[in-house]
Amino acid sequence: MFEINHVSARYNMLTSFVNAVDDVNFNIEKNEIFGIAGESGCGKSTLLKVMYDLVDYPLEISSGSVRLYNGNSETNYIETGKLKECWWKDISYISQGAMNVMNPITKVENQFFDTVRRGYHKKMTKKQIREKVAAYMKELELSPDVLKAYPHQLSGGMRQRVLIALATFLNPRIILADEPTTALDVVVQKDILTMLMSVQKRMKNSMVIVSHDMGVHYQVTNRIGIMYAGQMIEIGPTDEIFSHPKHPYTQMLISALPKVGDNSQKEGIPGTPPNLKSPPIGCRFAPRCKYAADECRKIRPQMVPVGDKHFAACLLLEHAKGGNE
Amino acid sequence: MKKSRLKKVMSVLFILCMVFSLVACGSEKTPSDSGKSGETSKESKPASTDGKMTDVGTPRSETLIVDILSGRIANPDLFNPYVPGSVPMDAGVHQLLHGKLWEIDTVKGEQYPDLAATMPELVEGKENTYTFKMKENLKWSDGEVLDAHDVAFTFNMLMDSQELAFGAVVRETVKSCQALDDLTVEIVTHKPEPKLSQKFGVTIFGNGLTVVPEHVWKDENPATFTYSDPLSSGPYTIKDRDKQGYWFLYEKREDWKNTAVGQTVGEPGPQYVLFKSFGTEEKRIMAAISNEIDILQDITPESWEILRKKNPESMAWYAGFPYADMNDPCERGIAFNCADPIYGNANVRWALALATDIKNVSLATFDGMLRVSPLQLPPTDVLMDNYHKPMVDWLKEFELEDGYKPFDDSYATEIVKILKEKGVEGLPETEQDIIDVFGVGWWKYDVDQATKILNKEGFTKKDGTWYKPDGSVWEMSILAPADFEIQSMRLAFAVADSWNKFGVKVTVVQQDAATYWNNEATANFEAGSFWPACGIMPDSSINMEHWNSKYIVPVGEQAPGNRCRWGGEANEKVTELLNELMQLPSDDPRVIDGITEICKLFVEEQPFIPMFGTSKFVPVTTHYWTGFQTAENDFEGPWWWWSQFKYYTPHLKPTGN
Amino acid sequence: MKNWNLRLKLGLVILSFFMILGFFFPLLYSGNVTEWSTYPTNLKPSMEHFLGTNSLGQDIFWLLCNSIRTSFLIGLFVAFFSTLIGILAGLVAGLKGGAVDRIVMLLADTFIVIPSLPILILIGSLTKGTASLFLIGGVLIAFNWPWPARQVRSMALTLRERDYISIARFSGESTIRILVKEIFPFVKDWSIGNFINTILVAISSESGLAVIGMSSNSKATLGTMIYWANQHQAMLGGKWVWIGSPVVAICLIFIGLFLLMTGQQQYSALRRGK
Amino acid sequence: MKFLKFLSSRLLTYIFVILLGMTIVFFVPRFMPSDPVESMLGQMMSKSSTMDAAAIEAMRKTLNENFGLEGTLGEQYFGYMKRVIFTQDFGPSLTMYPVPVKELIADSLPWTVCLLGISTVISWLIGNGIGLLAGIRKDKAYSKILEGIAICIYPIPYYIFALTLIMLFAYIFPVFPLSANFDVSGFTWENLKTVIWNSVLPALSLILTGTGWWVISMTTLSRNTNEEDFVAFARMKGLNERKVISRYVLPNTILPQITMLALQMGTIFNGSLITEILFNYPGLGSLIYRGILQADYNLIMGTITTSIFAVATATLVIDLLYPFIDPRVRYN
Repeated sequence: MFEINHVSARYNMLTSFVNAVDDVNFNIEKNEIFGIAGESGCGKSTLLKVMYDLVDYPLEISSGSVRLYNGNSETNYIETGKLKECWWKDISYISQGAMNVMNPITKVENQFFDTVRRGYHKKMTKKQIREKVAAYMKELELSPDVLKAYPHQLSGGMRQRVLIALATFLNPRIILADEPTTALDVVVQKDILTMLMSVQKRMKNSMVIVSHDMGVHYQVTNRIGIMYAGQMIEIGPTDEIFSHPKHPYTQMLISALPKVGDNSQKEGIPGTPPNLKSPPIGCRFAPRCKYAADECRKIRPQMVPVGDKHFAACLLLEHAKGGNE
Repeated sequence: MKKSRLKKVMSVLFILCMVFSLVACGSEKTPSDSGKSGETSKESKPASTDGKMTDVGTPRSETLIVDILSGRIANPDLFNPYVPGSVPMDAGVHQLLHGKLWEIDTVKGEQYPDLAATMPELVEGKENTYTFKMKENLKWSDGEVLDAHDVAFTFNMLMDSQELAFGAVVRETVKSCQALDDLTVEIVTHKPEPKLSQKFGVTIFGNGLTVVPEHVWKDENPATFTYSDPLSSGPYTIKDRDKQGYWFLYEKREDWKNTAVGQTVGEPGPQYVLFKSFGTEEKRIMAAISNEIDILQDITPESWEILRKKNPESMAWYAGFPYADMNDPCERGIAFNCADPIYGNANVRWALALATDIKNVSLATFDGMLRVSPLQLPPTDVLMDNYHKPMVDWLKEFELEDGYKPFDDSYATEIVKILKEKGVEGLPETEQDIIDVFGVGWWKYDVDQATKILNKEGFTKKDGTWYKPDGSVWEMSILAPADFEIQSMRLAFAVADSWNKFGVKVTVVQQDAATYWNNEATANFEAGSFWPACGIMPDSSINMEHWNSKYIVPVGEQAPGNRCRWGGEANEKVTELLNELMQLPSDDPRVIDGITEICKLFVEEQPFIPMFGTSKFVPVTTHYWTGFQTAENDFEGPWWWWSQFKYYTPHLKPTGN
Repeated sequence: MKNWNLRLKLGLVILSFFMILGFFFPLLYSGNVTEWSTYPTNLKPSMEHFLGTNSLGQDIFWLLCNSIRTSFLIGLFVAFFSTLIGILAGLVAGLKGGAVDRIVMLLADTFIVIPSLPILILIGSLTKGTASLFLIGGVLIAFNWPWPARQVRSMALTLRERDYISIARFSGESTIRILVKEIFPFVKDWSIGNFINTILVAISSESGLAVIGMSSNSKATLGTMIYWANQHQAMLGGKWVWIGSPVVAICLIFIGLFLLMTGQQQYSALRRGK
Repeated sequence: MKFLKFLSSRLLTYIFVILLGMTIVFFVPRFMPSDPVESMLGQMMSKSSTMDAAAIEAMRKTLNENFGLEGTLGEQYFGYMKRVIFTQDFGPSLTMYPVPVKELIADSLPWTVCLLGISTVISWLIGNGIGLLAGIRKDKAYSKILEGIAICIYPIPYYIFALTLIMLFAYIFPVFPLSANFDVSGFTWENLKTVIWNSVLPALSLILTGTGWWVISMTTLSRNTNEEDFVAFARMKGLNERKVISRYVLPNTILPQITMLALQMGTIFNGSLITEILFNYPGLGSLIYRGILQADYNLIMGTITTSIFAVATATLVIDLLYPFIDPRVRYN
């Protein structure tokens, strides 16, 4: 329903290119919450920008495209370049750090007004809109007088909530959330996440959540894609990934998580991600991988099915499969 | 399309505020001119250069346009000549409106009666009593008779009023004044006043005494009366004025025959005379080039160069080099504060005089268009004949203490040589002409002699820098006018330049009028580019009177005179001579000898180093008017800002353009 | 260096050109540039007089170089101190608030409300027309710091409402650290703009004074150069080099500074990956 | 409550500022190495030296009495403060005795306010327009050109710039009058036209040179705002560019500019000295200048105090209004 086919994107630094997203390819189903995980700088936010078609200098798409299908038809879709027109109506975006994303000098409700006017409600009077918005706020258990406040008068969490309300108000088919919970304390995080989930449940639309925090993914998402150095290295149902991580990198991520009743010292991930200006030829994780063999440094691994709806890109896994046959 | 919208918004705003501006300007105007409304409201239109009409609505061909020296006039309705802040005399007021009792003929260097018919004469037998007659059938511009009674009234009014500043001047001299009959005025003074006509008549520029009409003033309080519609005792009367004080329009009196000028010279030429301030020098020049102005006041030689090249119809005093008129009654030079231990020493002053490269100073100041003067009197034609030329032989023989003969009569010929090399044309040829134009000569430029003198006085020179006897570096500041009296200002810089090269650390300190005069008065200076050396008649004792030792006051106090604080033996001699001279009538033969003696004393002491006569570039453009005085047609000097201007007007004839 | 943008490069070229003119060339000339009648007057540009000579017999080129130096110094001196004082005062006032704020703003306001030109002219006649350039500079600083102060203060006022500032404040960071780390980035660009503008204000105020003969006319500054040229009717007389060179110099210096400023902004914007 | 507290303290500052300013203005001129009487006498003597010296002494006395320059500095100071504060009377001008300074100011004020007020507003509008364009459309050619022009005109020394205008439009191509004529005997459409016609050049010179700074500051401001998150987010909401600029960029950038404009509006009460000298414009600037040149204490104090009062009021108004314009600022 939302298709990301073989997208590569890079930052143009005049003299050099940073390949932030490299040949990423996956789908997002209707009515699911898809998580994108990975260390910071692995290109997940960039990928999200590409998905939202928010591509302007110095970012540029070098190949591939993104398609948003209407209903189930195979032919009727909106593609990269056109997505802008259906922003907020079909696809909306909850951005990172809600601090400064609202116009500091106008009341919250005004921020709704231009949004609404954007939507199908051009003819609506201010009064009608105000009522509609107020009603919607109630649904989300937000007090309507938030609307009368100025952004700087709201707490961070409240702003994030308002933002979610803003992004979901027109009931888009897909919502992209970029680190929705960073810079919020744990309690507030929890509320935000529940809010996201409930909204999604009601609207039955799809949602993409980018976060470096595996905990978030564990609580919210149905499926996860793990990114490393601009590449998608493993995709699968959330519990699958958490229970049987296949890719060595994923395994490290998971094992780095605290588990209940286990106080053993956690091994962090040794080494640092490669420089994306000149990434290694072979498997990009090879330099940090304890299983890495010589060929890992030569051949680039492909995505292979490693279980039900579960794929990973690692030569070792490819061989494992070969072995099985 | 977005940007175009933005642009639209901007342009709309722009237009809006343009409209607003019109409205605003309109509404703003009304208060500014409420109250006083002009005598005749005329349709004023943008100044047109087609020459048909002036921007005050008079036919250009009948209007003589004169530059106002004082610039914008603050209070164009205050015509009471006796209160401060009244319309300055040189805005056409004393040129055209106010007759004086006695005027000056600068060519002959004599006074002649203006409103008066005779010079004041001592009444036989009665001491300190003088009488003079008034001209017959003079009239005020309102038709009333102007006679001895108005004069007597004016004098008495001044003496009775405590507020009027000029009243003090009169009380100083006059004990009583009365009209013996309609035409005879009698003045009784405190002490003998052989030079009465010089105190209350014009010698230079004008005179504080303005005869006012008794029938208008008798019921007014002279200290507060504005006299905003002044009556005229001259050939013109005021027709209109600018509320902002930029111009005054005068019109010829129908009854000009009832004025002194009309009776003695004839009918004034121009129907209208417009005195107007054009602003900065650039603008005055532009105006003159485009014939928007007929008579210019002081401009710089550079400006004259431009005007001469760009407007063939413009002319100055001489047709050729040096163009400028050099008969100005005040000469320029460097004055010293004689109360200062260093500059109180005559030998130091002499050393500085000898360290002055006079030729270069002349070139740097006014491109060599200057006439030198070694004497305390300006080198005007009249005074040159009476003093400078006769004294040349004495000057040649004059010796300093050590027998050194400082005089050098080669300046004129030398400067002519230099100017020739610079490609200047039309220079005088014969020795006589050369001296007439450039002066009898000045002091040698002799650095060695200067050094000798200074060493003798305990000064020392180490690697190019002079040190005072106390061992400190010799630093010196010369006061100079800031942007007025350009010649004095430049002279200061040029002299400073010369003395710097000699090794004295000289800085020029430019000051606006107030500060400048105040520092002179309180002797708060070391040297200054002042001009305490004026004279116009062979008997210039009155001009020298201010050197009288009685005026010396301690430094810091306002000195009524002798602002150089020049005292000592020589000054005592000068004072004696002055006291004698003050008691002699001007035509007494002893006067010339006495003043010659004074000049010698000044040469010995140099409290003020005289350098050049003042060169005035006061050009005219002849597109609309002719008959202006020049070196060839010198019925008078070009003193457009003097009260005698009214006597020029009959000579001016329209060109018909 | 290699990924500098055009503005940056151009600005630097222009400025360094004038820096060389102003600070290197004067060393090559031994004589006293302001001395009169050193050379024949009004010479056309030639090999020994690159820009010819003026009516005072000074060599215009050397005079110009020295003038550029002095004016540069005045400009930098004034701009640096007034901007520095202004920013600090403004930030402190805006963030600390209370009494500090009141006192600082009282001073600032007093200086803002007193018209500067008349006072400068007063000083001019007070110091008898030989106002040392240092003094003039001082006065200019006194009159120029309040503007950035007010501006920065109002910025600081809005800034301090932003969460992370208050967070930083509650987390007990020292004001100085907050100033430098959190807030300065926000006022940086504006400050650079102000700095550059103040350089110009200083240079042109000085020449403004000079034009009405209130600066120290015996010193060589771009202002006094214009003053003397004006005194000798250079404009009407078509002595364009004399009057023109200082004017062009002022303009180019400013344009150079301006390009530098905007270029730097673009550069840093690119760095931030915006 | 908070507001009242703020108001009172702010008013206190306001009054204090004015008093402080007035005090400075009272004392500085008195340190001038000259006094009006002397300058007046000096000018008389510079014209003719025939005046008998003793008489001059007498004259000086009379003048000093008339001008009320006796008494210690202290007495003069408190007298002056009392007069100004309670009767708003600056006394008579000394060089234009006995015209009251008040009257002189009243005559010049409308001219100055009219000319400077209008040209300031115009240049503010144009400048910010161009600045905004240059800020948000930094890659477009026209914005670069507009900005470029402003940048090139701005640094030209005003005197030279104005003079060039005069030479161009009043001398080489005599479109406008060389010597402006602002005579207005009665308010008629004719006179109004004359006045406006004569005001074009001065206004033009002021506008052209004034625009530059607005362009520069606005460019910087709008560029920064344009890079703020909330603007980016507004774009992400898919708002069209015009909305983004009119609703997000402009309101946020214009605030500091409004502050500046208000202050500028205050400063126009100094008049504009060089403009007025160059264009024979009858305003406050030349009045102040005259006052200083002739050491006319009352005039200096009158004019400068007026402008101090104006600017102080302007700043007060800003501070009171700012919280209304910018919700982030609270009264405190």
